[in-house]
Amino acid sequence: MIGRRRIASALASLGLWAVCAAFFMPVFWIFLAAFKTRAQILTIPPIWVFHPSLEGLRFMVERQAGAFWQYLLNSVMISALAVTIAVFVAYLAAFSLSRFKPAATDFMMFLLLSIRMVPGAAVVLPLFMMYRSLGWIGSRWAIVLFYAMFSLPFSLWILKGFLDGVSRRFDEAAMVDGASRFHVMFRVVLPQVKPGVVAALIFNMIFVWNEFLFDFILGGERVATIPVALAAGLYTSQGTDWQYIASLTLVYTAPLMVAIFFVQRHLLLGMTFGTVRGEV
Amino acid sequence: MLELKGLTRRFGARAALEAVNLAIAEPRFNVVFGGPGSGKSLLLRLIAGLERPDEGAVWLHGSDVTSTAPQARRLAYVPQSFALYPHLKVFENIAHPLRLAGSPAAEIKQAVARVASTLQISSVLGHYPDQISGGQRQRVAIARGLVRQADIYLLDDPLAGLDYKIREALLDELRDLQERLKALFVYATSNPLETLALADYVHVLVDGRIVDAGPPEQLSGAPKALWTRLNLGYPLTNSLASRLTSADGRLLCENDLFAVCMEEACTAAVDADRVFATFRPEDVRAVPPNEIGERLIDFQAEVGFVEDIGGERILHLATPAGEVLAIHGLDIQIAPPKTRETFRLRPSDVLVYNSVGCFTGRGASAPRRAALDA
Amino acid sequence: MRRPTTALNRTAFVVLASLAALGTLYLGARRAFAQNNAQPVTLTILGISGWTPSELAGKMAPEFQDYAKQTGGLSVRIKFEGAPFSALEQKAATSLAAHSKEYDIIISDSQWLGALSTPGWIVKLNDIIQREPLLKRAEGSFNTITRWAYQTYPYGSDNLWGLPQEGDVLALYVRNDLARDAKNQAAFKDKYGWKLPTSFEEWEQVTWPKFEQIMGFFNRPDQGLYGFAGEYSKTYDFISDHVMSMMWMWGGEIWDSNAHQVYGILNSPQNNAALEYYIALLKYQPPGANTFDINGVIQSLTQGKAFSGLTWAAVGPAILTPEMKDKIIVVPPPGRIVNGKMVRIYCVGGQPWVVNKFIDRQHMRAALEFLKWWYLPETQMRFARLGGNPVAQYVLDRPGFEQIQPWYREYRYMLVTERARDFWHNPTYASLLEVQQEAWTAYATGVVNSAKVANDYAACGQQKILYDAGFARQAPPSSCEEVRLR
Amino acid sequence: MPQPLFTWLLIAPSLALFAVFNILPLLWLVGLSFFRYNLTFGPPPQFAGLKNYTDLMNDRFLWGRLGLTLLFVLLAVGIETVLGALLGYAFWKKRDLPGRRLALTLLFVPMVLAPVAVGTFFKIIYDPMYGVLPYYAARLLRIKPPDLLGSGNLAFPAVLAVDVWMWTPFLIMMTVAALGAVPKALLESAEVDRLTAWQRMRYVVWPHAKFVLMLGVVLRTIDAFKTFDLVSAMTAGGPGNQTQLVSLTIFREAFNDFAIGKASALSLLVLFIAVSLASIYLFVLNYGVLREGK
Repeated sequence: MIGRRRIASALASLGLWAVCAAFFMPVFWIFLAAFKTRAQILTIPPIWVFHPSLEGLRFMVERQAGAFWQYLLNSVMISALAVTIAVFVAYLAAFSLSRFKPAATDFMMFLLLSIRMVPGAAVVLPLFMMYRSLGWIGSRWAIVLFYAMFSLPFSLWILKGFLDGVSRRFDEAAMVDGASRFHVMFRVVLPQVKPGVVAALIFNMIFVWNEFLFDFILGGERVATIPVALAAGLYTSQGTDWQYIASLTLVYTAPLMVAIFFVQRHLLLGMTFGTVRGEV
Repeated sequence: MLELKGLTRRFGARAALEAVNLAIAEPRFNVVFGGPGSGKSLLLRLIAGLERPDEGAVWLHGSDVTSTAPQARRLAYVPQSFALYPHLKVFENIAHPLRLAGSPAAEIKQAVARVASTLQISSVLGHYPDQISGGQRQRVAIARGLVRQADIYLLDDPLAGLDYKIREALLDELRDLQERLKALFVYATSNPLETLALADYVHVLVDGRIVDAGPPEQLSGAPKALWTRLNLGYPLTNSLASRLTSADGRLLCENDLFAVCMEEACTAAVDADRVFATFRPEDVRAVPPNEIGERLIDFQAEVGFVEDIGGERILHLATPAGEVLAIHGLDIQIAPPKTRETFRLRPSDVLVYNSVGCFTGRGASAPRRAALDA
Repeated sequence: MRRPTTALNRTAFVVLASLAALGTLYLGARRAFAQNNAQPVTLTILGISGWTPSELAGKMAPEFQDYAKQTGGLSVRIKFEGAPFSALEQKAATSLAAHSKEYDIIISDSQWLGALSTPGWIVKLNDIIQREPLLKRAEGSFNTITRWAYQTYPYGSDNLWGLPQEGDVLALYVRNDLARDAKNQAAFKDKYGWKLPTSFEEWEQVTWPKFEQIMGFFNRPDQGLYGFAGEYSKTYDFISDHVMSMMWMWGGEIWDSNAHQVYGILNSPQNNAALEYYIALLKYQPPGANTFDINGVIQSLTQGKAFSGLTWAAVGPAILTPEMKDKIIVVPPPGRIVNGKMVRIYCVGGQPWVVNKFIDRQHMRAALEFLKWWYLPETQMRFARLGGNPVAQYVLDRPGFEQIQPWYREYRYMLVTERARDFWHNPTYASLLEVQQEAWTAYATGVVNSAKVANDYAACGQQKILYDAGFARQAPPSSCEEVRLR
Repeated sequence: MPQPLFTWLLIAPSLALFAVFNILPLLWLVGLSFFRYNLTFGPPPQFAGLKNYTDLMNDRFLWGRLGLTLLFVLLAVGIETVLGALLGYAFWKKRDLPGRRLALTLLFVPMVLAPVAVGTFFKIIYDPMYGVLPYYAARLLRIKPPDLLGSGNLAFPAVLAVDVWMWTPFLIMMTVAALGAVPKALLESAEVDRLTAWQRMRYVVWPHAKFVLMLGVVLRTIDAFKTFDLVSAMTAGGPGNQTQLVSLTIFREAFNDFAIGKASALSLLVLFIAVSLASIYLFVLNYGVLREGK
């Protein structure tokens, strides 16, 4: 009996790994292409084993006369700043909504969620008109703040979920002990909603890191991020540059992959919106 | 040092606390005794500043702090739920109030060590709260509340749910601590034994009102409120629905079990047909059938279930007026269950309360049998 | 706060690693931009990324810096930015709509002249060209189609809004190694009774029916070889350029540019036949050809999947790779015999320079200097040698010009008024384009099964657009209500 | 500081961001939608009343596009939810999967890719001549390599498949998270009570899991409704109009045609639909909560 159960368990493991592999396969194929020559990418039957070439990666760095580094720096700076601002601002609001429950809390939560419902192509237009009249086109901060706004609702929802799960008794105990409001917010309560913070950071990071439309329309060369570089570099005079797409995808997906690997527990916990404490 | 003036807090139409007045001038162990939902937690939270009153004021050390933030009230507080910070180790949890006060590290270490050893949690200082047992957590919470030097300590039912032995030990510790600190302890509990064991002074809270106040001896003797009479003590006080009648110019309290003549000073009841004759189980004595006492109340009852509570036994007596509890030492022989026996009460042990729960009077004597029969 | 030392180390590690990463990035970025020390005037050019002639301009532009310093004493720094074809217009138009000074000179597509000039975003160049001898000389050397395609709006008028950056025509790329193969030659002759063409001159005689025989001959799916590769993609104008070329050759028109009338012209019987014919060519093409963009054609040729391919002369460098250089020749695409005469009419490609109207005088001056420099014979020749397609006749007519690049003979041959034509420069062109791209790709992929329906759909849609915008006098007929793609 | 002031002070930065970057543009959008205004030609903006809206109502193609978009959302979210729930359940059940962390990382990668890159790269993965997928499909099924994006019938399912591939991991993640919200003690007692698998799902798992799961579905619905980069890169709405989702239409109106007035009206219409959809979801969620008496 035990033997049979063990076999069943092994089969289940195998099956689940197969599912993961299947989902990862296209990504793997793209990653593989980063180390292939152009001809190898297009070869049919597909090549799985080959001598890896670093040509694509080297070309990626050299191609835009070194602008690659600036794109990368822009991507890192803009997404890190935007997400940090968003989570910070959202935390303040979530704390207030969760703790003091001002009038119209539910309405505000829904209102903020509605940010997410606006089709990108819809707001980019008036936003563009607005930026134009304010002279914000191409401004770093204007882009960062926009992304921060866009990351707000999700952060707020996650954080409020978690904050609702943290008993007010903690706040009160600390307050009587003499803790200031900010001590309560950041030293007593914040550490307890860490999974929510991590989940909000990662999740919004994924969005901002990949966002193309707004940066392309509202930004300029100065604030161009990797996805914009990607879109701009899809075609070369040699045709579609599969190597470039693959290399760029590899290079800028890797950090997110690593992040997901290391904070997976927090991410999963975070996605429960605070309905669970403990293991997922 | 603590004064509450007409403190009222409403939730919707319901008043959770109504016009609470109390004044405590000297450091003492002050227990707020009340049932669940009586508002005692709320009272403490109001004192701590965690809630704002709708009416009335809180005065600390002679100044009105009603709208002062909790941080500024300089109180120590052990909340009902432990509220231990899960991200901090036990040591840091206990040290938290001291850190906030900016105490030097060495002092903190010393203070934490002291309170931890008092509460016997020195061994878990390096653990996180979720790694220790419930009882330990509770003691950590108490330690955190007590570690700080304050004039006023608010303890919200800190021993609830603890097992008997720890509780006994902690009761002593708390008393000692209060004596050592010479601070005012305001201790909320629904447990009569804790109340009696700890209190220098008791406030009894029923439905948001203080119905009784006084030293515990006084309250266990002749409380003003029926609720106090019924609940302060273990096992609970017997209460029989009775009526007051007039006989020979004296008030007589009658029920299905007995009748008793009331004291001279006895006030008339609001509703003479609905009064409560109360007597403590320990005042009910079993008497040998041959020994007939004049001026005492005797009644027949069938002994039902007998509960052993260690050192004493609680007898559940079936009487015409319903179940009556009696408590006997182990040394006293009692008849086996299901037998009828005679029990006896001293009239002065019977306290009578009126329909709204106010003390009406005390029994003075048993009426003559003849009078009764007539 | 007391934390386990391991955690402290981990935190410290993460912080340090992040700092190190940021530092590296910063240094990398700084190094990359170290050469860009500030200069008084920065001339920013927006061009098409991934498009050889545009990128060549970007590559050559810095040479202008020295020139400007030597001649006019002008201290200029050139900055070149690229946006992909499909997004360039959004980028350029939004920037201009914002009255932004971000880009001084923009490489626009020829059809955008109306859309960019009507709101007054770009400089009208008539007076400037008259004032500047160098530009006047260049202007004088352009032939009619060059002027119309790259300079005028309305199409054919005298309002000059742009100056040609590069010229471009459709070209047929042919695997001459296969054509010259003796076995193929003999077999073809056997089968069709005429000689399989192998030279420019022979190809000049090829008509579409003849070409079909050639395509059929080389269409050998079992060998992984197909006869032809054309463009059919919905992106931008890929299918339109080809289909419109066929229509013109079939005797059709795409609209009446004076009356802005489309309905009844675009969906004429000969246009339906032309569309049908072009889509029917898919049977000689590789799988997936019905969504081919330029890249599809390039890949088919460079990967050896197609015997021939019809695409732009500008992508010559991409097709004539080191492996393919000796195998492929560039010849005029097939013609059609009309009234006993060979007729070839194909879409022109290519892009004009346009100048942002919102820049200050200093930048304007630099921009003009730049344009003047661009038309210097030396610059044009250098552009040619690098693989761009110059348009100044004084360069095209130089002896030996046709030998500079393999496709120059064809390029010169096609860039003449009777063989090249451009489509609408109307401001609504993007909408017009979208409708017909939708209609024609629908037909190409079997969403609709009749060329007539596709053309009706495009004509109705375009008529409505022009009518709604106030250009056309006639509303689309009520029969349009019934026309729909599946 | 008085409490109400502090309360609102904390919310203020969020509201400020929201107001500047969302409300303001939206108001602008509302305003523009009443104007006849094209950036590249025609007279300066002219008040046109409800003309743009009546034009939309009369646009017979628009409804087809909206229908297509709704179909896309319905199918994409439906398939993703079912697949995500099943696989998520399996991953939750098998917590001792060797290398679970790595497995889940691999599983979650598709959703972190840039849609632009995915859309472009899938063009080659799907290519009947150079693509891996058609190649192996052909080998396996002994058919001609299918032309997925170039066929009027297959393009929509092919695009849908990429969306499903990208976003099923998201719902797997949400499912794993949602199931994690079910108290273990309850599950154990359900085991002891010998509830059937269905009963356990219905009465033990669902009440706890549904909030997170539904939230996942809401977020995915909202995002699916806005799908743009992916489709734009992969098919540009083609072939014909087979994948012309409404977000592509908005973008085209706004940034190809520069028909600002019309695009604004269309944007608002779409926004209205999205908000209604989300409201229905949230209503259902709330209603569920009320019914369960929580």
